[in-house]
Amino acid sequence: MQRIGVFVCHCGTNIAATVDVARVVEAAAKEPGVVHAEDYQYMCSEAGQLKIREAIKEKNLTGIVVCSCSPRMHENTFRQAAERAGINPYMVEIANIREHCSWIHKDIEEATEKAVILARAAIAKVTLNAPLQSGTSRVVKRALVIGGGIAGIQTALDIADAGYEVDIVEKTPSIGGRMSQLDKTFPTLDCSACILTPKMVEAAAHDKITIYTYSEVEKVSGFVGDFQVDIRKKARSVDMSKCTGCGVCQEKCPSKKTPNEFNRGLNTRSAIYTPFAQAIPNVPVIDRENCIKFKTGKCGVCSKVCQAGAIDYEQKDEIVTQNYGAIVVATGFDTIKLDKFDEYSYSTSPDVITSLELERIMNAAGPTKGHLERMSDHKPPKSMVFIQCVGSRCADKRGKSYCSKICCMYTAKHAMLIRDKYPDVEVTVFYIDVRTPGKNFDEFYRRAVEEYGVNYIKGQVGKVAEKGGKLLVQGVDLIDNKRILMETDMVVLATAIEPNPDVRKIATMLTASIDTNNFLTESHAKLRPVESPTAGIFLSGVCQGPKDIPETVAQAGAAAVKVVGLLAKDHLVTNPCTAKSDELLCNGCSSCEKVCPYGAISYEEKEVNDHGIRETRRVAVVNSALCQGCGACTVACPSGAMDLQGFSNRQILAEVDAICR
Amino acid sequence: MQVEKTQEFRPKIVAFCCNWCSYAGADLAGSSRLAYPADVKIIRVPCSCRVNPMFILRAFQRGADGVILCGCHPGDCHYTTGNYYARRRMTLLFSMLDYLGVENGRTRVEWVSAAEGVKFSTTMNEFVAKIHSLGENVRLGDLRCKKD
Amino acid sequence: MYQIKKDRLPELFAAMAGTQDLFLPIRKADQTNYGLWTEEVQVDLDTLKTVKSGKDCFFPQSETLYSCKKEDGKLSIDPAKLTDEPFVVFGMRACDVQGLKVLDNVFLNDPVDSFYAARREHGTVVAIACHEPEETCFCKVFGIDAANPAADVAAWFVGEELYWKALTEKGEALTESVKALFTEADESAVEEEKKQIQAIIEKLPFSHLDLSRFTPERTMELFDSPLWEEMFKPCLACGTCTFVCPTCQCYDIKDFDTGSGVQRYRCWDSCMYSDFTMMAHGNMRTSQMQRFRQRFMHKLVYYPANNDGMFSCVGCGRCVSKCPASLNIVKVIKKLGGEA
Amino acid sequence: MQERLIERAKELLSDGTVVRVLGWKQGDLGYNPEPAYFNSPEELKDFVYDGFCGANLSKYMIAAGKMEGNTLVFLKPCDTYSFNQLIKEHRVNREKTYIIGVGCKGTLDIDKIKNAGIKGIESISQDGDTLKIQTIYGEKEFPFNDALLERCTVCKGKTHQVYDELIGAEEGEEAGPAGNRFEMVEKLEAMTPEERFAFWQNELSKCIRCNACRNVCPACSCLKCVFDSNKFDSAQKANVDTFEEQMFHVIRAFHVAGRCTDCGECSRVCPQGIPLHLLNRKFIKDINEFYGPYQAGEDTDSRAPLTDYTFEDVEPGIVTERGGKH
Repeated sequence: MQRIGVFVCHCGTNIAATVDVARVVEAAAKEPGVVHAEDYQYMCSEAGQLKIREAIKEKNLTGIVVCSCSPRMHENTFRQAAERAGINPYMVEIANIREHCSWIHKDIEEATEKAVILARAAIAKVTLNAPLQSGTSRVVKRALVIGGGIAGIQTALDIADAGYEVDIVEKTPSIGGRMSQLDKTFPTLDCSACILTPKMVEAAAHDKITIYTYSEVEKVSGFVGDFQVDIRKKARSVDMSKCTGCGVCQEKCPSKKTPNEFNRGLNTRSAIYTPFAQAIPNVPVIDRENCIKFKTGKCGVCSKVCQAGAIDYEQKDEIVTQNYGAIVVATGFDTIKLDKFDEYSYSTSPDVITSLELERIMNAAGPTKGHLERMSDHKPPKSMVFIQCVGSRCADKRGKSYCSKICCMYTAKHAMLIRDKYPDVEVTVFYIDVRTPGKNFDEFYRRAVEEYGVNYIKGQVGKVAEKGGKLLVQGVDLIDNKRILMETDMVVLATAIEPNPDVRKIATMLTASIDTNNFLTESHAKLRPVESPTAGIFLSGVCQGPKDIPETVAQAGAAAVKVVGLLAKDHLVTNPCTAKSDELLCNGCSSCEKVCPYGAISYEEKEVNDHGIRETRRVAVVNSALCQGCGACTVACPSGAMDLQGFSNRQILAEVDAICR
Repeated sequence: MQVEKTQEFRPKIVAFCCNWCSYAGADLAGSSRLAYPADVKIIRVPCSCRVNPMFILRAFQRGADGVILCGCHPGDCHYTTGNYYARRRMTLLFSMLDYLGVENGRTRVEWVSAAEGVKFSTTMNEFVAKIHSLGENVRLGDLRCKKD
Repeated sequence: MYQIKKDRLPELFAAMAGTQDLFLPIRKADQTNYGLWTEEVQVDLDTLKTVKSGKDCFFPQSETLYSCKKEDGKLSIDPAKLTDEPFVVFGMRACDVQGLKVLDNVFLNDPVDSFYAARREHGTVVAIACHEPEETCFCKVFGIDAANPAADVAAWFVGEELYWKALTEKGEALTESVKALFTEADESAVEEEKKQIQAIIEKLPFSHLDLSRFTPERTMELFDSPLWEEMFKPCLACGTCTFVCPTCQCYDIKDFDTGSGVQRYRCWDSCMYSDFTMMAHGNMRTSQMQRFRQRFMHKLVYYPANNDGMFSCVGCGRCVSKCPASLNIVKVIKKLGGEA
Repeated sequence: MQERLIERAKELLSDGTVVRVLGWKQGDLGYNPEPAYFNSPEELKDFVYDGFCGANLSKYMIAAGKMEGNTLVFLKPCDTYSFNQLIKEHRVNREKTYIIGVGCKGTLDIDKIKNAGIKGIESISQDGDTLKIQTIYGEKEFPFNDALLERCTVCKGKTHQVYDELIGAEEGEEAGPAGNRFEMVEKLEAMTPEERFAFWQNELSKCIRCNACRNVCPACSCLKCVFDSNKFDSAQKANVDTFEEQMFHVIRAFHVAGRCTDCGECSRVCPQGIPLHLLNRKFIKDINEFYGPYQAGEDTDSRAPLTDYTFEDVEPGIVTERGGKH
């Protein structure tokens, strides 16, 4: 017979304000098997844990129930407390009377009644708990970083510097990411390339870092400590070992009409190309869809001009399979498509551009060699209008509900840079709010207004229309409460950012969760911001939420530390809540094996003694090192031979019964 | 029985929530103070695929008026494929219960991610309202489990 | 002897049911079983054999023995009420009536089964003679006369009339209570019917089975017969034969946790089930052959040895028509008895 | 055909291909043959193959596979689906089995004949499309097709799915009516929930928990059924409350969903005539509609519907959307 102790937490007033904890204690004490029940201000505190440990010793408890916050919060805390007092950590159950009760109910009567029932269910479950022992699994001392932007590069560098192997997988032909497209960075106005390129070079040169560019993650299996990943290295059509990066092939390539992705389509590129001059690796790829040789079979100019003989039209995609102990997602972002924002005439007027396009225009290596000019007539503009929050903080489904966070600052940067370089250009910014939290951020914005005379108007723009080579902007000024109608030469849209569209596919492969906006979910919004809820998966950069470069770099470092912390271990303690087959009930039908995602179930011919009947039977055997405890097999098994430890059939039924009682 | 009818109907609702998405979604609903009726009691399971039809029938036997199963969105299962199996199992089970003449509104599956506190709360509010409209579960109950 | 027109039977049923519960064969979802009479039910007296015998009017398939509850640490036990109101079972056949006698030997001898005893005390059985016995019937083998059912009241259908004759005090009392509906009758029509029935029975294929080998002295010989190994093979180990049998009396006692207490109930069990003799140490009958043998040895050898030669088979033939594998006691009697 | 089967069985026994034959043995009423093993050519004198040999012998092969030596088994077309399914679930030993696929013109339901008021049956013989029935009350006739088991009026497949040789397979090919096996399921689906509930209450309340349906079922091959074990506290054995029947039959149907070949044995053996196949067929129909046509037992390597999935599978909400009548 179990001797159960019940500990009800007040959580200050978080629980106690809506749940009458004394009544919960009283009701719990009457449940069968309960020999001890008490309440305390903060059960998770050292003093609270001491109460638990003392009660276990004094009353010889065999199992405990803590009525407190979510088990996702403190289950481990209480398990450790139990273990310290000498009972198995899996003899602990949590009744979630905070998140699932006191925080959502107002009526004390109702909340107390529910808390009693939740406690009862936990007591019923713990009565059937059995001590469980954890096993161990290996840790592969190698990490994978998906995405080669600043987040991925920084994470990889930090992990590599700690002495572990890291592979970076980058989809495009070069690492560098969004940051490589930027001209200057706020609030210091230093050149983006100048600070990024050294990092790229460092990563490429690092003996612990392997970079797979023009590659994608194709398949992921395994689990924390030992993921197996297939990486597809797309055929580059250029032999990386031979190419010298001279660039002649790109010059001579007759197919030059492909929109240049790096310059956001503002100009074109050749079919064989490196995305930008400082690309790493500095080896071009042939864009087979636009290459004449691949389209028609005729051409082959690049091959003819290549002195190194590096062009290889026969090259095939290659799959590299590698094991990793940890995986970092650093897939970054893109700007949203503006097809639902026709009022700004983005699709019809070349002089309405996005901020990222402006970055390219301002950049000395960009389509205009750094000269500010209108894309329609290549004339310098006399006035410019910046529109904030295009698709951000959007109430309707056209855009995003969130704030993209970086736009206020980069718009101030753009305005400032333009006023600095072209003092006669009038710059007007339409904004909802100017958000500048961050070191030296507000000062930066005020400089734009005060020193550089940027005209900030609080209000939104309703329409941008092309009229006689000019753009007519209709807006409102909310402070002066008047309608504004102004002519301008260029309009720049601070377009909302969104996670890279590929992240869905990647998250699915990693079984990492994603929120409604496709940002990867962190394990805890405050306390575990760089870890995915899926063990061994870490988050770096904008894939987790909008952030600027310093924040991204900081998060990248944080993710690296988490990875290093994991890789430093020689083995991991496995979850003991694994499936177990009762060989006397198993008839070897293979249903369970078919639904196991980990290949943890195999079959053995086993000699059994079934109540006196001795025979050899084909029975299922679970490899507990591979089993992750999902329980799919337990339902596939018709006879109930397969059960899940820690969430056994009878435990769950006991909870059901207790709730429905 | 006559006396009971004058009392307000308080449905018993069992919600099976997977540990990784929906239970966390319920936690988020809690920390966001998004209320839903106290009639809903949550049972934590590792994955929606852990839920055996026997559990659902047992809940009804013991007097539950509605049973809802919440798991990760298809494609987002922590265990990769668990919710796909759960989806097929529950589709067939619910269809069978409907075929037996049990009100099909008493059973429901909803995918709720860890980030969908709002969805969790709305779903529960909707489900409780549905059960209210259906009233007490008579067709799948066990007379022996009725409290006099 | 009395008589009543067949088309006035609803009046008779209403009259009987007016003062007590009346159980009789009811057609429901294409099958006929005993059930409680109400005006809505479809009474079926044409079907010779109900699926389950009338046994469960006295020994129901499941019945609660007591319930217990624990409240505030206090345990309370509430025994189930014994039957204390009279009731009538109408429409049993001679074989089923004999089946009750088999049960009586088990349940009414010390230690008396109070639940069964209470029902037997309060129940009055009206049995009907079998107008058209079927090929599966072999009651004659056990000395049962299907033309003269030995119940509290015996009844015969002849043409459009039901003839009614009380045979016991309980039968007299019941007759008294509904006498107003009857007219006096002479026995000639019934005598003719009896002869006809007996003539048919003579012609039935199983009416002349030889039971002479099934004696207590031959217990070990029969037990050790190699034929069992051959005979049991098709057996599916289901409980159909047991549950349709009018004489099977084995039960299991189980607890049902209602959530707020425990109900202890008993329910029919079957010696064909693998867990039938499961005990703490294990099972003493580990093979289906042993279980199969047990059932027939009990009916044909052990029971008669303990009950002055009374077989615990009444030849109703339900197992003959219901066994999914077409096994039955007739095949066993023939095989072991040396006929086949 | 019976003679050809006996001849061939004798050959296979004599040449040592098999050491025993699993078939049907003549009963004592003309309509009650029983499944039986024949260990020698002499024993085969009692072998019978006629319309009353409805018993599906596949499940017996689980036990036969554990015996010494090879077994010859006679399987009708629909029995072979069950056998295949058992191979898939590693329950039978194909290597130790010699299968003769026998032709089938449909198997008969004695209750249909008896329900027509034919009593005192002594023997039954077939004369073309008519059954000649000798009774103690005189000779009667009954149309063959009217006596078919329900499953045979909607025969799902007249070809053998697995066999070593075929005998008389051609005889069954064009025989018998071929109705829509989902007709009754559709009829039930079209009812209101109240009507459906009443229908099933009426049927399931007859259940006596004899387990014949389960024990005869080739898909129910668990060593210990969950309803006999304590794993789910579900070993209630009794039918105290209507819930018990619902629970038992729903779960049983669920456990065989995607594995049930629709052999119809459950309904054939139910002593209370409960149309249990309507539960299984509902699952089959749903599976076909939701996940694409699937016939259990057609092969031995496909994934069963409940151990398979696609990303696009229908959501459970389909039940409400489709039902819509609450």
